[in-house]
Amino acid sequence: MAGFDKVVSSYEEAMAGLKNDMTIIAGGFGLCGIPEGLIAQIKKMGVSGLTVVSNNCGVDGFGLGILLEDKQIRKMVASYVGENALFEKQLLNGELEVELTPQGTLAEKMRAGGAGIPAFFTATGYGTPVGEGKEVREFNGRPYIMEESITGDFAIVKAYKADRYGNCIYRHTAQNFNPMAATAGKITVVEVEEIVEPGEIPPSQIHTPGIYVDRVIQGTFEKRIERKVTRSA
Amino acid sequence: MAGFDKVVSSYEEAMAGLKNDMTIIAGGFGLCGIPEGLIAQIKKMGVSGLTVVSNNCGVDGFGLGILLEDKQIRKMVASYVGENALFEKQLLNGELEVELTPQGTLAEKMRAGGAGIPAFFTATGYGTPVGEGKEVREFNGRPYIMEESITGDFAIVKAYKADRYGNCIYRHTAQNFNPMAATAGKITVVEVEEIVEPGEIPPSQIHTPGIYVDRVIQGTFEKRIERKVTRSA
Amino acid sequence: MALSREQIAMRVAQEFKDGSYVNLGIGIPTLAANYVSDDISVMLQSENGLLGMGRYPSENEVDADMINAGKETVTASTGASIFSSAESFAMIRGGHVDFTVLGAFEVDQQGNIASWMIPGKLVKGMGGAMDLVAGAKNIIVTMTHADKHGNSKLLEHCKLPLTGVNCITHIITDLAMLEIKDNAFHLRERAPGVSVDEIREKTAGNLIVEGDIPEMRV
Amino acid sequence: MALSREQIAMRVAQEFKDGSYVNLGIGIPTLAANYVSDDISVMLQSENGLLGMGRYPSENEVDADMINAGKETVTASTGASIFSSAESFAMIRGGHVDFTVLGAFEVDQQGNIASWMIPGKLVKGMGGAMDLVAGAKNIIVTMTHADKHGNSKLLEHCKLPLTGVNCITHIITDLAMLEIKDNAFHLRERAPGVSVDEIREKTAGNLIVEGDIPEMRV
Repeated sequence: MAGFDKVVSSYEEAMAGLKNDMTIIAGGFGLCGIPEGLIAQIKKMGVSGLTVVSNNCGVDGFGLGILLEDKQIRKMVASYVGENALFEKQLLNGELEVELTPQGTLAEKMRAGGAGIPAFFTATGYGTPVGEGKEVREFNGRPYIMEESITGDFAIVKAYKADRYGNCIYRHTAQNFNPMAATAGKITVVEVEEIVEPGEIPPSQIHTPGIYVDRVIQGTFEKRIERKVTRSA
Repeated sequence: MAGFDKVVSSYEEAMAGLKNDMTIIAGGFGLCGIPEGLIAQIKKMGVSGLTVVSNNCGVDGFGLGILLEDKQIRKMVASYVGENALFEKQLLNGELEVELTPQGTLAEKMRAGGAGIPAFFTATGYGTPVGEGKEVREFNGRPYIMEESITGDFAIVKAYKADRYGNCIYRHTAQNFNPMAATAGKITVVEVEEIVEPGEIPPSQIHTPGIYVDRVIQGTFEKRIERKVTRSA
Repeated sequence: MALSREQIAMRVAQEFKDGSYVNLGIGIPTLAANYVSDDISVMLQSENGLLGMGRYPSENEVDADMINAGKETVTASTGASIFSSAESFAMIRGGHVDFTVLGAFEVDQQGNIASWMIPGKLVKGMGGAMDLVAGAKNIIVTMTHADKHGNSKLLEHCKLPLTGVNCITHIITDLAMLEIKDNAFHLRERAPGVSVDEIREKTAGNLIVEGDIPEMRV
Repeated sequence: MALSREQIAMRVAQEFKDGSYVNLGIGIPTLAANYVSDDISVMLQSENGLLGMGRYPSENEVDADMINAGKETVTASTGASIFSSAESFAMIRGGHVDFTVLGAFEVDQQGNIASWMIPGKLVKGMGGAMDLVAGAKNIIVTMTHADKHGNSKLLEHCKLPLTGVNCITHIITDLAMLEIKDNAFHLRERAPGVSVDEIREKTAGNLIVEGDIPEMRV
């Protein structure tokens, strides 16, 4: 099954083909479940003019935030970008464009993009700045707005385990946006904690079937915690 | 957690509230993964004028096919109904209405119904009888038709295991339409092979979170096979 | 006397029913989890993909892969489920979450809410708030009745950009519990020792007071 | 001589590449799985929710919960995944399946296909065919070049109700392999011993023959 072996051995190979002005869809919620090594590789490649679609843009100096340092991101599509001073600065300077998108709409836009659904209706954002300029239509007496789907030239995904065929599982809440991102890239690259042999993950437990995945790379992860809160003993 | 205990002890309780002229969304693909006992209970209750939304309508004498015997179904929404002589007869007699819906559109209509998406666009069916009378719109130069979502008064679902909180897993290809059906009922009833305690199914392996489920009943299943094919030894 | 943050949270928690699925926003809403009656159980939904959010972890339970929507480390309770963001918002948008509790800058008598954007200030994003107010069956807003300058936050029409329209039914402030319907705020309960007059004075929108208004039990 | 069903399937299988994800319809398309070259691997998608469909089960492997889209008992191959119908058609509709092979009543030179409904006959349903032809990257139609009365099935315009429009690019019949583009059937290969004239005679739509047309290797 050589044709299905998606494993690549270097980050260069993993992100080969990424060019200036491309659109990247990234999994992750805050710093949880982010493809750390793939992001580092994008920084290393120095590509610019990127449109990045991700719930957040990391923090200063970590996660997608490091792509701001050399101004590689031209436009960010996200639901919340409040963790990042450099982001604010570039936004105010006009060096960075942001398209704020409700979190559920963002998740659905990615899923729809991967699923061949070019647009859908949602009540989310109707009557708010998000709904401005969008088509409104009533269903059963309630107004909804039309939202278009998103696809990317690349999708970068962090999974817990993947087998050589690209079948992935996610661990705990590091799942978040990763499964939808995985479906929405022309080229989908998955960075994992562990590569396993096909058959090790039971078929019905696979979160992302390998058909969506083009490349798999073994990563190493810092897994920085954004807000460590513990209970008093 | 008494408030989350969804287990009921009789089929009467499981289907309580079902009335004439209601809409039922049913999981299953052919005879695979169908809630056999819930269907039998609907037959026993004798309700009529039902709209049934399911990929198929069983076969003569088994599965949803038994609801045809007493003419309980007024309208069937399905992708394929060719396994059933009684169905054909009632259709030709005008006793039964059928709305043929492409299989993927049907799955997406159920999912959308459960997910608060009232309508979506798909290329499936454009230019065919399925697209007649439906709104057409172009996205990126390709025409799509608008399809509206489906919800039901009841959803009847077959799962492999559920815990008392209604968290479900499906076995093999008996998953099929069941997860979407589960989200799309005002009252969702799940018939299972085994009831387990909360926590027994690992959180990330749950296919249907309990929030979608109102009632769980322990069933017994014949699991009839429609086309047994084996390889020659 | 005006309610403390904890007392507002306490009153919020009284709304929940046994078996309620609840999404709690950051701040006062999150505190409500601490005041759920022992007689009932609720299950907390965190929109990053966790149903059945448990307590904060002990030091040795801390796991970077287990966080809540506020990006805090958490645990999963027994019987929890974990899923994708698309599934999480399918639940929310599809009306499967019983209660959403969130803060706001302003609420008006049509049930509109403004909670995410102050023009001229840097906009950080709406996160999941717009989906939550569009989808939940019951939405409870918690906030102070007036801002620090004494300006009412319960208005005839919201002035700030909206988070959602015609969606808020209940408000629990430091002074009162109110229901929104028929284009008006209906006063249901007073904070202990707070007069109807004070509430009336601090409510800019149409306030309807019918009969005796009981004091909250907090 | 016209190809047998098995030979059509053999020629279909030559289209697949190593690493192709393939959905095979009922009938001749299903046979193609038997003729995949040993040098390559393909993974079969069954639209009821199985990627990596394996062989038919032995008697003691038969499991009512493991079937294919034709409702036959099957097995899952190593590395298979199993998922819901919504996920299955997300794959199909989203263009992730490399090849779809299916039968048809008629195909026309615009790439339209009619395969599910003959007016006056009882309609059984389209199943997943409309989604498959709307979604797959490459669609191969297998059919006899003409019906039993000798009427061509390769038309200028389909007469029967359509399954999909502008979607078919390749047709493999008992007589030829043809590509559809620029509003015409382009003859690419002849069945061994079948003349261009015979193909021309049995093709009602616009047939383009450029240069020497090689014989298939089957």
